[in-house]
Amino acid sequence: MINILSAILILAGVFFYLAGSIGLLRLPDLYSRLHALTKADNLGLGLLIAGLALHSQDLLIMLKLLLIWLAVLAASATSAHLIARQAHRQEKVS
Amino acid sequence: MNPVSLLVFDALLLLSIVGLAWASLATSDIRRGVILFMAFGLVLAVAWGRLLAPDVALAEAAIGAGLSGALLLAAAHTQPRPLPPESTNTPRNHGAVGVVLRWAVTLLCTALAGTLAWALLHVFSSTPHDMLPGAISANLAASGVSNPVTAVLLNFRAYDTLLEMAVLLTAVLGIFTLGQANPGYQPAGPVFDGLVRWLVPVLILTAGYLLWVGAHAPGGAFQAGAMLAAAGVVLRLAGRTRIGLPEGFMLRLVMAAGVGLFLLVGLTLLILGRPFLGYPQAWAGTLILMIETAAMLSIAATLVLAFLGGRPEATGVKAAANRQCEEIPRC
Amino acid sequence: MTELFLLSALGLMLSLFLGLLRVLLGPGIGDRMLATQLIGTAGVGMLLLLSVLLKQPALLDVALLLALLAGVAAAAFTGQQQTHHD
Amino acid sequence: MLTTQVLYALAGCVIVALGLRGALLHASLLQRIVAINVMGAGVFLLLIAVAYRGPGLAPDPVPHALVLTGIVVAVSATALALALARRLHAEQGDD
Repeated sequence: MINILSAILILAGVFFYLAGSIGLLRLPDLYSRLHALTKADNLGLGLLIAGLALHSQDLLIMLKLLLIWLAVLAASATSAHLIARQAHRQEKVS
Repeated sequence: MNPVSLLVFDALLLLSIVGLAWASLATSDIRRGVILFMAFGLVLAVAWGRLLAPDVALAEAAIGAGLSGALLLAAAHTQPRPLPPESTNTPRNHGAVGVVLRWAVTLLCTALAGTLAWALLHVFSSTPHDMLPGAISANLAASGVSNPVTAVLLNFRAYDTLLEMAVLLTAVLGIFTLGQANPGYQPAGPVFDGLVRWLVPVLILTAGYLLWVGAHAPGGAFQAGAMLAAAGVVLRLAGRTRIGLPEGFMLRLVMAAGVGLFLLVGLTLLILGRPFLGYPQAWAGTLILMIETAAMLSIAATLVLAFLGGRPEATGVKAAANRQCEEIPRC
Repeated sequence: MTELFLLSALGLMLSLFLGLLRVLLGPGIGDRMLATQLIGTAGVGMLLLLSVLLKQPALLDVALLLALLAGVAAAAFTGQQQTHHD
Repeated sequence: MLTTQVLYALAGCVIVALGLRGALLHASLLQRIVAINVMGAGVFLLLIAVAYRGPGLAPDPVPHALVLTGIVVAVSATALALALARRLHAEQGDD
C-alpha cells in the first residue's frame, strides 16, 4: 500500500519535472519561463521527495530530505527573483 | 537491478557531460561559457555519485558547481564585453596559417584522446590487481578513521595532503602579491538579504557536520572548508564588509594553520622516535580530527581570499569608505 | 520498485536534456542561468534516486550541498560589483 | 571488462582532448582558464572510472583521494590564474 502511494508520488514528481522543463523550452519569454520553472520544478522535487520519504521509512532520512526540499525551495525562489530583476534591469538599460 | 536501463542512464549522462564540455568551450562569449561550465560541474557531481565516489561528489558539488562558478562568474563580470571573434588581436586566428594550425591542434588532441583510450582499454583488459585497495582495507582499523578516503588522505598518504596544503598556501600568497582585493559588492536587496540570513548559518552548520562525519562516512576537511568558504562568499556577494575573515596576524595564522599543525604533528612524532606523520594508533583518530579542523579553516580562508582576488584592505580604510553604511544597522 | 526508480531517473534525465537545450539556445544570459537552475534541480532529484538505487545514503548529503550552492551561484550571477574603485 | 567503467573512461578521454584543444586555441585568457578546468575534469573522470569496480563493490579509495585533492588544488590554481589575468589586464589597460 505504502509502496503504491510512494510510486504514485514519485511518478507525479517526474511528471511535474517534465512539465516544467517543457514549459522552460516552449514558453516565449524569460518571465513566463521563470514562472513555469519555479512552480513545476519545486512541485516536482517536492512530490519526488515525499515519495522517497515514504519509501525510506527512516526518520533521519526523512528529515534530511525535508531539509533538501526546503533548501531548493528557498534558493530557487530567491534566484528566480534575482534573475528576473537582473533581466528587468538590463532591459531598462538597453 | 536492470543493467540495461542503468546503461542507458549512463550513456545519456555522459552525452550531456561531453556536450556541456564542448559547448562551454565552443562559445566566444565568456559569460555563456562560464554558465555552461557551471552546468557541467552540476552534471559531473551526479556522475561521481553514480560511480560510487560520494566523497568526490561532495567536493564537486561544493567547489566545481559552486565556488569555481562563482569565481569565474565574478571574473567574467569584470571582463570587458567580448570582442567579435574576427577582431581579436591574436594573429593566429587569421588566414590559412591559422586554419592549418587549428586543424593540426585538433588532430593532435584527437590523437592524444586515442592514445589515452588505448592505454586505458589495455589496463582494463588486464586482470585487475587488488594489492593497494586490499592493503587499505586490511589496515583501515589501525588508521583511526573508518572512511577509507579520509584514511588515505590523512594517514596512509598524509604527505600528499601536507603538500597540498602547502600548494594552497603558495597560491594564496601568489594572489596576495598581485595586488588589492576586487572591489566589494553593492549591498543586497531585501530578498537576497533574506537568503543570506538563513543560508549562511546553514552553510556553517553543514561544514561542521561534514567535518565530523568525515571520520566514518563521506565528508571531511576539504568539503567542510569549501562550505565555510561558500558562507564567506555569500556574505561578500551580499555586500557585507565583514565576511568572517580574521585580520592581520590572525588571518596569517589561519592561512598557515593547515600546513603548520601538520608539520608540528609530524615533527613532534619524529622527535618522539616515530616516523614522520606515523601516528601512534591510539592517538590517530584525535590527531586526524585536529589536523582536519586546522586544514578546514585554512582551506576556507584560502578559498575566500581566492574569491577576493587579492590582499583584503585594512578595515580602517574600509570603514572610512563605508561611512554612510554605519547609519544603517546590520549593513 | 527498482524499475520505478530507474524509470524516474531516466525521466529526470529527459528533463535535464530539455534544460540543456534551453541552456544552448539562450537567447538571453538570464534564460541560460534559469536553465542551469533546472539542471541543478534535476541533478538533485537524480542523486536522491541514485542514493536509493545504489544504496549510497551519502548521496543525500551531495544533493543537499547541490541545493545549498545553487543559491550561491545565482547570487554570484546577479551580484553587482561596486564600480568606484580607484 | 566493465561496460560502465569503459564508457566513463572513454568520455574522460574525449573531455581531456576537448579541454586541451580549447586551452591551446582560445584567444581569451579567461576562456583558456575554463578550458584547463574542463581538461582537469576529464582527468578526474578517467581516475574515478579506473577506481570503479562494479555495482555493490567498494571502489578503490586511492584515486578518490587523489581526485579530491585535485579538485581543491584546481580551484586554488584557477583563482591564482584569474588574479594573474586581472593584473595583466590592468597593466595592459594602462597603455
